[in-house]
Amino acid sequence: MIEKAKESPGGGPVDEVDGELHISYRQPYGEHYGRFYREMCDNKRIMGVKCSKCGAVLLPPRPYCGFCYEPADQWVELADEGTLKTFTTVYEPCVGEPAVQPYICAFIMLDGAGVHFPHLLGEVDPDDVEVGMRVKAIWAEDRKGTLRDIKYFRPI
Amino acid sequence: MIEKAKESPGGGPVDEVDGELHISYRQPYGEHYGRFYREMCDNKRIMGVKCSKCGAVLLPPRPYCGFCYEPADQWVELADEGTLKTFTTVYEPCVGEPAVQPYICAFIMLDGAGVHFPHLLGEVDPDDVEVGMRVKAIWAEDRKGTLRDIKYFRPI
Amino acid sequence: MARAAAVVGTGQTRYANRRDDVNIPELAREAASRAIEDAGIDPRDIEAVVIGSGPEVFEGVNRPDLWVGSALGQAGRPVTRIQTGGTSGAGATIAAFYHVASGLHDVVLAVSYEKLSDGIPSYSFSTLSDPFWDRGFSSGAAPLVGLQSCQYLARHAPKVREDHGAMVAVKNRKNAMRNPYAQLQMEITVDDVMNSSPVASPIKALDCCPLSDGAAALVIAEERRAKKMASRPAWFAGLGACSESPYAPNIDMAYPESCVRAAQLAYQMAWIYDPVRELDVAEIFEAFSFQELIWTEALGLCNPGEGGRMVESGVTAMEGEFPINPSGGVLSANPIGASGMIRQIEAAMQVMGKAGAHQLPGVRKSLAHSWGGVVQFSTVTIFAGEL
Amino acid sequence: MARAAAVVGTGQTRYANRRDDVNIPELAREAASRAIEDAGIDPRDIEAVVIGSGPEVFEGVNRPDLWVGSALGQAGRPVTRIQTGGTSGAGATIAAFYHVASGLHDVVLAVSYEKLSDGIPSYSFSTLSDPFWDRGFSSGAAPLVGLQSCQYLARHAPKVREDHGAMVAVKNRKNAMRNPYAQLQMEITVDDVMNSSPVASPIKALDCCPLSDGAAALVIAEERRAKKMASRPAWFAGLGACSESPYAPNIDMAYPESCVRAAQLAYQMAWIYDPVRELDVAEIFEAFSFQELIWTEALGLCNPGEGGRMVESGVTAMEGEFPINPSGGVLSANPIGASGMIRQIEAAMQVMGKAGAHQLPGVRKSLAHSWGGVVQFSTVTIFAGEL
Ligand SMILES: [Zn+2]
Ligand SMILES: [Zn+2]
Repeated sequence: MIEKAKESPGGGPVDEVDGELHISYRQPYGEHYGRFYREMCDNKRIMGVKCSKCGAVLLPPRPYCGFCYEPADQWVELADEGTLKTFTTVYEPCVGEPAVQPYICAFIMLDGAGVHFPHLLGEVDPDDVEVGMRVKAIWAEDRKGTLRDIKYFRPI
Repeated sequence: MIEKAKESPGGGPVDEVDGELHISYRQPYGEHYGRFYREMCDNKRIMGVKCSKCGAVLLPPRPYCGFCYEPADQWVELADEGTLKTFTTVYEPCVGEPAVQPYICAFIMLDGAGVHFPHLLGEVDPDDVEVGMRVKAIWAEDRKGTLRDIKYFRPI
Repeated sequence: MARAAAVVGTGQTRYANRRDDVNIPELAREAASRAIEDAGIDPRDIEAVVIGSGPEVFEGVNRPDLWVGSALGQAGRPVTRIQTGGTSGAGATIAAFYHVASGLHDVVLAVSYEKLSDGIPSYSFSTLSDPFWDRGFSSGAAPLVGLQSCQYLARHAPKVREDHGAMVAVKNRKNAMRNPYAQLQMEITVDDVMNSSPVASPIKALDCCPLSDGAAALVIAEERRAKKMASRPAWFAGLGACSESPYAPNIDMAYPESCVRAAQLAYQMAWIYDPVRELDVAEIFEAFSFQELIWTEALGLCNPGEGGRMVESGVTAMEGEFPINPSGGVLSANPIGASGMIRQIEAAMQVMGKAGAHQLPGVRKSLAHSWGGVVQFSTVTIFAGEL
Repeated sequence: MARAAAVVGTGQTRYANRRDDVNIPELAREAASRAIEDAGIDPRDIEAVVIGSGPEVFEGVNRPDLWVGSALGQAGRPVTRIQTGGTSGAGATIAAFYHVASGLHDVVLAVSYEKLSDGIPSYSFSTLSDPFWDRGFSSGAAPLVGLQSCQYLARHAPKVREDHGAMVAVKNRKNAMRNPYAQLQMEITVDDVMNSSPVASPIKALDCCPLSDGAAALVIAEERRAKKMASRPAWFAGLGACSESPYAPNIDMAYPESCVRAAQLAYQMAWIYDPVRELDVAEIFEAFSFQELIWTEALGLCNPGEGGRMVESGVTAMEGEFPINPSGGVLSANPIGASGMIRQIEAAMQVMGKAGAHQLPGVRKSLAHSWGGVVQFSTVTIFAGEL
């Protein structure tokens, strides 16, 4: 927290203080994220878990089903291709997003999954994208165990 | 937000992710803080406001009484000396606090005020400090319009 | 079953891109004092205070309840704070209603605020929720709702078209011209919207809400006191709140289950069978224009896919059979943590006959809606002019 | 007046300096699942979920309700989040009670957590509340309570002495040895405490609570269901919450008005005239040892200045006439946002006869206390074994 007084521009009653919040965190993955990202990094595999009650295959993998409150403990390998459920072409910069606009955000239903996978589309003109089209993951060469181990999905 | 995957030290299931939060803010003072800090900076004066109902002289100055929900709009100059209400000698570093331990935090009831003033004590050995003693502000030469325009209070 | 309770007074600040003349507690107090004055009570009559606001990272003030409460008559009273993002304001009202309905308190103040200009909202969005999953993808509000809107349009094309969103933006910005608190008051055309700069397809600049500084407040009282305080209180007739898991199978952003269910709960409590006939007006949380169409359908005010027809035919216009967002809605001001309460205030004012230049004639029942999170928190509140 | 409601099941995690085996939702779920199991119900019986946790800056996760809720059966239910610092956990329970007392919900789950090891708590403390006033002075927890403790000792010397604080630390750490969830279980002496390294006078290292990761949960049900679910539910007999303004005239940290008033409200509701006679045990939020003495007085369990005598005479020991903190209290574990709920859980368990190795005989009524903010938020909850 750094504070400094500021001159009031018009000499009026308005003063502002500049503050900063700069904190670092170390957050544990918990039961399943570690395996999920290691499989992506080491084996280019996308793994989900199956709910023991409703049978849905869940992403991100977690030890419980968000719907049933039941354990989800059976690992299932998903295809790295699927169906485009929705997309948006982003023209304005968002912090944490890829730097070069426009880019295409997408929700993809991977074959075998019960929930969508959030990622980017690439190698396609925004005008040619259509909901329902088939897409496939393009893996990065230099993988680090993050969602960016997939560069993007491209139409098949 | 920077994320990087981390090696699991024992090869076990524990993975952690380092994150950072780094955001800047610009917060307006509102009605009274500007004048309060300008008076400290320019005139070495501590100003409070008087509640229109209960008559208490309030710090920090604000346009309402925290107790009565009534306007507090009459400015009152307070003495820069008063009575020590409580203190603590701090031996462990706290972020945002003075860097050199030990230091002495204090609540001081300035003459004429209805609420205490939070600050530091100086020029005194912690063993010699006593609740109820009289203290006086030592002003900084280089004032910037913050509470640090007072270096500390010292026993009279 | 619950003890009867009503809104007896409301207060709002003007909404602006930047309120640099006040700090956060002063902003909140501005709305609170107006609500207390509107209820015609003494501040000492307030028995408890509920504060609602969005993520603390928005303003960089942690435990804002300590600071804000000091401006709201905190001393001697219970104070609590609700934080559920976009539904914070509506959630604060619901929590205040529970205070009264439980029989433990008779008069409760609910206050909500956001001061987005003090921080960097877009950066803040990228620190929400699960740090290991999709923060780096579509974490901003516009891209998220771009995905939602695309899903909706794809499902119902050609019945719903991109210019139906534009019609909402035109309608609500025009309605806002009658609302003295609105931030964006504009006479624009469908072409203006369609030609405005692209943000996150299908969303364009004029499809977006502004970022706002602002606060809202309301006073809730139990039956006997409510009848004394207001000639026509806005009675809580129905309440519904519902969440979905972001990880639930097949979350459907084009017809969100949480909204459908919150509406069902509220209608059930209010004994409403045919909402569009039995209600007279709705205030809906449309942060982006297409959302008004989506929520209209999910709230059961028309069938799925009929949202476009509703706006195109003028049904939802100020003069239409079922006006939606006569205040100008969230498209005209969005102090995020307060916006859900603002919808409730506007819906309550319509029932109380206090909506001023945007008052509709003969409103007996009104609906207020809010959403939060990644489109998976929903609240619905129904007010009635008679018990 | 309010509909009767009771705690019918409780759950806690073990408390630890660092739980790196789970993430935040998994930690919260661990407690929730135990509470649901303890209540002997199906997770689908839960009608609403209330989450309590401290400032978001502690863990760097904004809108944690979205993430945590996904592990708590959020889908299809209303979820809300209470954030009032140290009183968050107790406040979540009170909010859940209101849900049930209002008649709108029959079975509600309240969950609280903190995962302090994910962030830097001391830095977070320096971003609390008013950014223009005293953040740079005494903003840490220990200096603040150092000021409080000094004020208390100065007022009552020589009747209360520094070693009375040490006696609290010895007592509670010893009690903790019977509590399987406690983080610090130690057999120490008064000399150990007095000789431990100075932190913020008069507070020394062994006068301080640890920083903890942990979660707590409880299930609240209305009368008919409560009687089916539990052979001896812990009925809510009294509730009180009160705040003071940090800017109120003459705030008195040595006898805080907010605590005095919260207790009065709770006793009034529970028809308690002589608390130390009518209650059998208290769980008090003593983040630092001297606070147990201060709160004991403010809660009316003894006269001002008699706190030292209470601990020295053994009255508040496990075997004493009025045991305080048989669980080991906050001195044995402090996951901040959960600690207030943990006090309620421990007080409820004593009434239910489920406190295990630290169960006291024949508990009919118990009290749970929490504080938050800059010592100006207080809650008091009273449980009874009979309606
Ligand atoms: Zn399932
Ligand atoms: Zn006053």
